[in-house]
Amino acid sequence: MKTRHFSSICVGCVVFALAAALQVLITARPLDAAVPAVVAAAGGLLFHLDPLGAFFLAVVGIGGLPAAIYGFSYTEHYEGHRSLPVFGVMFNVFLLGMSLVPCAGNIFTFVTAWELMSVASYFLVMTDAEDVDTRQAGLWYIAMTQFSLVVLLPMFLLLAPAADRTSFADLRIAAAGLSPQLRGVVFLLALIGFGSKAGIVPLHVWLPRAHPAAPSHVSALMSGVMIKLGIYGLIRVVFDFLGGGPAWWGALLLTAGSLSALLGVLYALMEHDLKRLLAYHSVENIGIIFIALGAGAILRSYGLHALATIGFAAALYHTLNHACFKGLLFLAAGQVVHQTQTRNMEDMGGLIKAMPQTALLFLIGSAAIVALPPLNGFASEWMVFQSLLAGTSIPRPEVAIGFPVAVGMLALASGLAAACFVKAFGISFLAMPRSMHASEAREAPESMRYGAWLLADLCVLLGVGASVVVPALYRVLESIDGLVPDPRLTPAPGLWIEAPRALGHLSPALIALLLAAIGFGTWLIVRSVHRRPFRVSDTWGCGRIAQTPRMEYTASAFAEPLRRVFAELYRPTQDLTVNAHPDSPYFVESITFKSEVRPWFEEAIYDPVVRAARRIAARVRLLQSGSVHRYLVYVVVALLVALASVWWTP
Amino acid sequence: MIEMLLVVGQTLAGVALAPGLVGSIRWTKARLQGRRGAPLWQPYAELRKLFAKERVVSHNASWLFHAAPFVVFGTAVAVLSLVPVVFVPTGFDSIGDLFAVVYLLLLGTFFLALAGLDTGSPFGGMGASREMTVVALTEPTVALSIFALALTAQSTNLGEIIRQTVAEPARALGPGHLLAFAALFIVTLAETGRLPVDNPTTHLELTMIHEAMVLEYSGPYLALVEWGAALKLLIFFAIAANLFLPWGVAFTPSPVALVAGFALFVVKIGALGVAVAVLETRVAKLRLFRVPELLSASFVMALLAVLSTFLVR
Amino acid sequence: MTIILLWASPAVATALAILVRPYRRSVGEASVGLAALSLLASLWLAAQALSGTVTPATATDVSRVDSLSALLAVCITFVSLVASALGPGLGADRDGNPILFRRLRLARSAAAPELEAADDEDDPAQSRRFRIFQNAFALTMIVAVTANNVALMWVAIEATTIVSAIAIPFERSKASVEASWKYLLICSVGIALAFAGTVLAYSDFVSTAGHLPDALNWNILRNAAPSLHPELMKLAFAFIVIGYGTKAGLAPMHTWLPDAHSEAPATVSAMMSGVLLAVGMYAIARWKAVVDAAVAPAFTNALLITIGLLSVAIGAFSLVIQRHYKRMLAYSSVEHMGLVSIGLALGPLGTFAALLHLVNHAVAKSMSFLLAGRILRRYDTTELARVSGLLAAMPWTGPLFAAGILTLVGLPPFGIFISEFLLLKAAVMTDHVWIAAAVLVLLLTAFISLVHHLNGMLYGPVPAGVRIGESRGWAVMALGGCAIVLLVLGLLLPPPVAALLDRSIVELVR
Amino acid sequence: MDGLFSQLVVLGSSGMLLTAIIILWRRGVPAYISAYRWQSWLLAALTACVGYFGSDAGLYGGAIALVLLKGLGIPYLLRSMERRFGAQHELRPYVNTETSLLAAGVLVLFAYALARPWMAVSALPTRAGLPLAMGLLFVSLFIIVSRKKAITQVIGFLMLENAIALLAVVGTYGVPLLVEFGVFLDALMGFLVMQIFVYQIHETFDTMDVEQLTRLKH
Repeated sequence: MKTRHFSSICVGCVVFALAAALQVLITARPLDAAVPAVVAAAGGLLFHLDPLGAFFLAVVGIGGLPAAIYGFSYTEHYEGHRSLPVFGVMFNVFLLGMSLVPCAGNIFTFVTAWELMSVASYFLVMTDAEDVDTRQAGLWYIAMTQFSLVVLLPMFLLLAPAADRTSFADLRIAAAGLSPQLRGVVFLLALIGFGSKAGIVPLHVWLPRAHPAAPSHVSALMSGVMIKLGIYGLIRVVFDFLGGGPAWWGALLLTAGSLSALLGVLYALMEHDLKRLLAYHSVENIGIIFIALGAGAILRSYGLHALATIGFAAALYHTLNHACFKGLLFLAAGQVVHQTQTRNMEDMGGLIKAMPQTALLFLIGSAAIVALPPLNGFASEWMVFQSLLAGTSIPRPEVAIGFPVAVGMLALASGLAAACFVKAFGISFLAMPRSMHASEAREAPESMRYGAWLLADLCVLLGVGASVVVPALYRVLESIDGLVPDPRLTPAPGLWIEAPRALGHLSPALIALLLAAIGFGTWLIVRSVHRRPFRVSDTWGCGRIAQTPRMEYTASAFAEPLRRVFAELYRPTQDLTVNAHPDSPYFVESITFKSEVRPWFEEAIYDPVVRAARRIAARVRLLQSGSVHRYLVYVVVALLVALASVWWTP
Repeated sequence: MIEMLLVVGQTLAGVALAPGLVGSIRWTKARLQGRRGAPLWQPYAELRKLFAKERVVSHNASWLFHAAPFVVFGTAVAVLSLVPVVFVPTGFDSIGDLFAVVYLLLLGTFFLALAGLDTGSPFGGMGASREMTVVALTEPTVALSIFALALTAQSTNLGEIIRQTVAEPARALGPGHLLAFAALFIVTLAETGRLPVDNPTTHLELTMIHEAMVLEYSGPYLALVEWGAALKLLIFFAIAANLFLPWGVAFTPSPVALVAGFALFVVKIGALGVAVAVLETRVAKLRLFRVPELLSASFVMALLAVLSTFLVR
Repeated sequence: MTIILLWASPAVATALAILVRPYRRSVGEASVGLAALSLLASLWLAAQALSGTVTPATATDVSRVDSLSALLAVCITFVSLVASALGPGLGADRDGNPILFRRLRLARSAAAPELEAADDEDDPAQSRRFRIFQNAFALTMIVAVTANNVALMWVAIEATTIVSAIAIPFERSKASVEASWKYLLICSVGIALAFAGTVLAYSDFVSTAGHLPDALNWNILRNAAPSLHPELMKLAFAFIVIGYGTKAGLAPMHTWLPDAHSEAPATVSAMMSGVLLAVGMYAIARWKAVVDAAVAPAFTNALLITIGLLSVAIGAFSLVIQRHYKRMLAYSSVEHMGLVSIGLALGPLGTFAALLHLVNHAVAKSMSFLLAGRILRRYDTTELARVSGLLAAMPWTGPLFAAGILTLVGLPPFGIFISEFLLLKAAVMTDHVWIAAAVLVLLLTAFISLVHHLNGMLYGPVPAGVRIGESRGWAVMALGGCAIVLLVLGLLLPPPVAALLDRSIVELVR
Repeated sequence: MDGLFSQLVVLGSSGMLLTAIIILWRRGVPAYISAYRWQSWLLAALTACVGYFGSDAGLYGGAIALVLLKGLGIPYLLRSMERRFGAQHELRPYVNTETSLLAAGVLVLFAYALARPWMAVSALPTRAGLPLAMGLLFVSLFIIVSRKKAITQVIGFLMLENAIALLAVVGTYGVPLLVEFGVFLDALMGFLVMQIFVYQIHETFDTMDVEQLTRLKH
């Protein structure tokens, strides 16, 4: 099986998935399919693709196609490598799993597709398992995935009315009859289960470990698309089945979202590893999506349906946008890592000269993720801000005060994101190369860039064409009775995107036009006024002679002011070792300074659980002490207890 | 169609006015410090000189170094066209609101910081790092002051806010407005690199933030960047002036209203310029790691502004 | 008629192994053929059970094969066929591929002179002993499952203990002797208690219905059960659950299991862990059906759920800090048997899940143990710390072992995922939600520990002195066959299997 | 007539229980072997007696088999095994004599409490022997658990099998013939295998103390 076959098969199925999704989105009629014979006892395989599922299937397609194209050249590089066939099979199984999740029609199909996706991605993360921390990352990843399944299973089973009626339609009917406490429990289980897959703060620990360990186009898929299925699950259960709930649901989503947005970007700032930085940003963007969902949920719980729809529309729109620009960033980062054989930004630099197209791609991705105007990030973040502004019209002030705090945290997060991506792009692409690999880097092969260009164009189109895309999203929302927007508000596709009750309107297309016109005009004027060519000389260095790469600003230097500002959160560890010359302490041979920022809350939450399990295990091990007498005592005691139980059981 | 022309005219007038504003602030500071000071039109002379001079570019620089000045200047002019300086267009919906203004300015700063890093000089890197830290810390204050304004005017579009404040002045003069104005004023000082945060006149490597990024620029590029910075100053003054004291802005395209509006606008901007000049002569530059305290103070003020508008409503 | 064939083939194989004094390879091949014959017979019986004719109809006959017995008979014969095919004494080459099938394959390509030289001949005496006791083991288990008479089933189960106890010390070492002594002692005590329970029930029957000649037959006991005395039947069930629970490896009587399975040769521990535990659970399931007719099921369910939860807990937490991969597989058996015991107590859907779990576990665990045997032969250590780079060293055994472990932790597309899903569904439907929650947490613990150990074994550098590379011989294909069976059970759950399970439920849960 | 029969049965089973108590009291393997022999003989007599009163010919055969197998065969093998391993003095058991006797008493009381429903139900005249049989069962379990030497554990196990045979005889006038034959076969096979293992333990561990067998842990 040559690599081309693997990749061409998977490109084929991704295109097929996209076609199915678009067909449902356009006609708004759900597609149904059933294979009852397979495992009839568990309700057989049932597929039901409604517009919400189709939207997420489209996101899978949009994220999957470029990654599959990128896969062509990646696999050539791995040609003949032992783990290639496993990689090829698992990549296709991963895509299959992700495509089936939005189509699933009953519990069993959903859970099987969910697990297939997780198992396949575990093996993909473990492809180059030579170094230890990939194995460690793989273990973290599959443990958290299994944790999410262990939480999701009881949730689904609590929702299911009877043993044989487990289709989503039954769940929807049964959910109406549940008692408020049970609905609360189901909501919490859904939040924890889908939140751990989406990467919400306390449950995000696997994300910055697993994504960088996987090959780049796999991390693009995982970061861009897989975590979105967590969002899909949450919307499906909380808003479709349970049809929204009391205000504290939304408040919980809002708090979790703002915390994730802020902590995600704060820890991204401190990263030197390019792919870990992007992974932490996924946590931030998932936080933004949760903020939008939370705002929508709170507004719905107070009956302000018109205002709530912009929250849900913003969430869906940001999901789509994040899939595009995060996929683009990971593919571009993949090309950089592929060329420089390192993920550490300190050893990169000056790549814009050697890899101009990759640099431009990364720049477009960074501009989009930082929500700079003409691109798609700005449109969806504007809608998220509007959904938070809409919160001001909530009658209860003590709830409404949460919205400005969320606005503050979101704005701080987007400001820090700007700083983070100036660092990411500036340090790795600009100035002079700081390592031998960086200086010898060549432009990535052709097919690697096709996929990335596809996503870059999409970012621009979605940004400029926001006023056309948003009305389509409203149509997707109509398919869920929990989210039906009120008819008056759905704007026809035009040049403007509206916030409800004319709180604000914006025309991304016209802004882009304005910028282009002014920029081009200025360029024309300057060219006419000043026609002399520019002279090239050394960078100004207060009169010293040579400018060496060691004098450049590095990633840790760039982030040092912010590390000092947020020192209480980071609690950086510093150890400084100075070894002086043996003869006299005043002559220093070498100084080594090592400072590390380890997220302390990961130790605070996860280590106690692991320690407790090991303590119990140590005690259980003592049971098997080796003496046959003790074993026989166990048997006799068990017998006596069983015989005694005869009396006191009914 | 007339309103389109008026907006373009208004923008061009603003572009022309900006260097003059910087010149007047410098002149006022000089007079306050007992110096004769350069004449008001000095910045225009500098710009004319720079446009004639030759561009010197470092061999490390990439295409981004050449593009950044146009982006900085372009975003500044675009934002100016969104902010109703003299005339508030009623005919067509304005294409951007306060959030668009903030993020367009962020676009300009983003590219300027990258240009600073591009040449590989340590000063550029230091400037970019400090600039991005300051920008990141001012974002929440700007967002919250917009929140306060939007709360009272029930809209984030600038034209709408001005119209609402003029229509019901009583609501506008609440405590929330004052606090929001103070917060926004601090942000203006931080964003445009005025004294307490960054010294605009210094060339001492260790203290400059904005200057460090543009150290490498020369000739027309430097002119564009300086002009962009001046425009940014004008924008912030215009926002502070028009949104918080909007009286005198022309709503109808009649020549009388336009002239009166322009005159009033110049007066308001001049007053703000003098205020800044007075402040700069009295206050010394804050150490970089004391700036976050100033910015968090402005954030708290903005939060109180929002709270008070809530309670009043 | 087919029952006689089913019983005869392992009996003949045992006799053949005993009589042929100097052990010859033909005896090994004959026993493999006979094992295949018994598999065919059990499949034929299953087909008959499906078509509704329980043979023979008369209640007085010694053996009675209804769908439950047929199901277990198929499992037993399948596992013993695979075990005997991969057992010693067949002239296996370095990679454990028996010579017979290699000669067939190589007959087509005659250019393989190095065939004869490669055989490291197994020690004939050991092979003979293995063949005797392996076939006897299969015979006793088949008799136990198809016996109609309760006491005859007890005799057969007691015989399995004795026969397998001798098969454990294949190579005489301190550890294997100790393991077999503990196994024999604890299981004999357990079985004796089970007999006490049987006698209790029988005496209750005698005192109500008098001395019927074949009173100890299942269907007669079941029919007479409502008229028996509840107090006495509860007492009898207590003895039986503890007695047969020891054989099924349920905690706290599981202590013999890790020692016996880690010391026994791979093929024996595959049969023990795969199907011997299942026979123990079969006996408990049968007796539960009888006692439920006499007493309200709440008593038996409470007992089974308590013991089940205890087994899952002890099994799961023993996996967390585990240093030997064979003991790891043994403790996972304890955990799975705990799940089956809980399943039996959760009504019809639970019983369906429990029986499906038994079938899946039998195939998955026997495959894993056989693969562990191949790994032990290659790495010559059972320590997890010293086994790494398995995927590199053994390109065929590695992935199959990974598939085995991933089956055992309950990941799709393999079978155990479905049985665990149905078990949890049954738990929630019969509103035992807390039990479902506890089981899920324990399964998560076991999952993380097992995958952690598997992670360490599969990846990493190949230790020095370990031969790399593996020929795709017949043995790998047999184990591949087991993996495919698991996949089929996992993805499709073929209708005949489901129908067989449904009929067994009718037998068990009135 | 039934009075005499039930008294005989009670006498027989209490005798068997006494032999078990002797093992707890005495030290030294020969004493254990003789106790076991007496117990087997009593069991055989009891079976014959039940055969006579219950007019069931099969039980006579059973009694004869008991005498041959458990009365003579196994004690002979036990003695040869004991002679072979020399007069190793019985090590101090886990539980000293006083407490083990006390424990035996408690276990018999528990057996009585347990057997109460059984006695109420069983219509057979021999129902008086039921609690004693249960008592013997628990005491033999206690012997297996508390003794350290392999041989004593084997004897404990054999006594457990006697207890169950007694239970069968007293509870149900003996199980059907086929089952009887199966149980005998298992008893014999079980003992033979245990004998092999005792030799193996002696060979590999060169001690009889099962306490040494603790290599396999965790």
